[in-house]
Amino acid sequence: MLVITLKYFGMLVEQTHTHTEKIELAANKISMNDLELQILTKYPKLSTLTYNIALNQKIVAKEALISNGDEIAFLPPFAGG
Amino acid sequence: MLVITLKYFGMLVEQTHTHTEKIELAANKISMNDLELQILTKYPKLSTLTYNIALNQKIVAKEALISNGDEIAFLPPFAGG
Amino acid sequence: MKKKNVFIQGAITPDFIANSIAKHQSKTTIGAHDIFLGQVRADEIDGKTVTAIEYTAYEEMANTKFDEIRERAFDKFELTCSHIYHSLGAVKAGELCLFVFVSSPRRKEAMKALEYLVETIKAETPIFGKEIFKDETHQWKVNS
Amino acid sequence: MKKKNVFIQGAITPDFIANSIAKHQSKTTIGAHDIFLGQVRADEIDGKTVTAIEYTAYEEMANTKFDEIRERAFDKFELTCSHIYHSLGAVKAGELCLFVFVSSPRRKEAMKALEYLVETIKAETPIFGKEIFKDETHQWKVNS
Repeated sequence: MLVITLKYFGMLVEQTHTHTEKIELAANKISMNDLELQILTKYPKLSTLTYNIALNQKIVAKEALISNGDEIAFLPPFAGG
Repeated sequence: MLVITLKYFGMLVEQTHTHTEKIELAANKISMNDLELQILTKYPKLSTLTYNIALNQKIVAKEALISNGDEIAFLPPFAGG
Repeated sequence: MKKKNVFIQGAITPDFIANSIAKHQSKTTIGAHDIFLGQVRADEIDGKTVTAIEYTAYEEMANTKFDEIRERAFDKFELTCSHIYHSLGAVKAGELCLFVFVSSPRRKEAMKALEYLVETIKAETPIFGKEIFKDETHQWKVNS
Repeated sequence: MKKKNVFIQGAITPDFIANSIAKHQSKTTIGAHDIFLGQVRADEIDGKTVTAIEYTAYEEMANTKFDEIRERAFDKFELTCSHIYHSLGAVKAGELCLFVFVSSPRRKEAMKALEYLVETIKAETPIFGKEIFKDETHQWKVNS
């Protein structure tokens, strides 16, 4: 079982209605890609938005594997400055 | 006869010992080049220094002619900023 | 380089900037400072005027990223100092939301470094901006 | 554009800079300010340390030239404002002698304009600097 933290920012929060949540996954390994599919099932309207996903504060490839305790963040386009 | 004002700046003043002087020239016309020769006769050590000459606040060609009342400035290398 | 907190609650004030400048007057190898300030524009979009931008950020990631960007700038350019500050929360039109400050013995290094920093901050740091209109509707800002 | 006096007696203070910035907060079409500050370096030359630079200028010509340079910058770049201030008289090491301030709706225009202004000021304005050493000897500064 994996316990991970999910974070959502900016316009994405208008679909998830939460900034952060902890979820449990009944698996020992899961790729970023598979996680994303699960999240899109939960929040279907996210698929209409543009975002990148960071694993433990780094943008990684979709094949990257998630470990217990990881933090995954959904990041809409940047607008700093 | 021409009455003109001469100005000297920066390191040039260490040779001329004056910032400004009015001089009279016994001529109706004189080129910048001829004026420069006269000034170098007066202050021979100026010839060892680098400078540009401005006529009425503009850097002009040495052939430019000087009129009565003009202001001629001897400008060493710029060091603003 | 120690890890810094880049974020400031609300607008960055001219006094804050003056203080930063004053602190560098004891560093007498510096010949050139170059400063970039981002100011919130009262843009008109479809007849509605922006009155403020409300900034949020993935703060931990952004602070790590800012450190990394500053380190890259020190590697690339001859810099004496480099500082970055960004607002969080609401910043009204006309107020300042970004302050990037580089100092170098030579002006060309400072200018190249400032451009590098500003462009990289805009492209790589997870900061989000909600443009608030006069009628209290909003749209999400996207850097171009 | 009205003719301005660019010259300030002595060093330019951080407070003066803060004031200039604050004055631009009512101009809500501005999105980016870019500021260059020249600071006097305590250079060591042949074992002697510069303690100050004493600036003089052909003031009338310099002010005309500064106006002309600003006008050229407005022609070349999309600028909202542009200001230039330069010291006259003694400016100690660590103090500021040049303040160039440009504002634009867009950052790239501001950055290009600032570089143009600073390079042109250095090359074209009749300002002269006497570097004063600790032992009260001096040498004349030449821009490179």
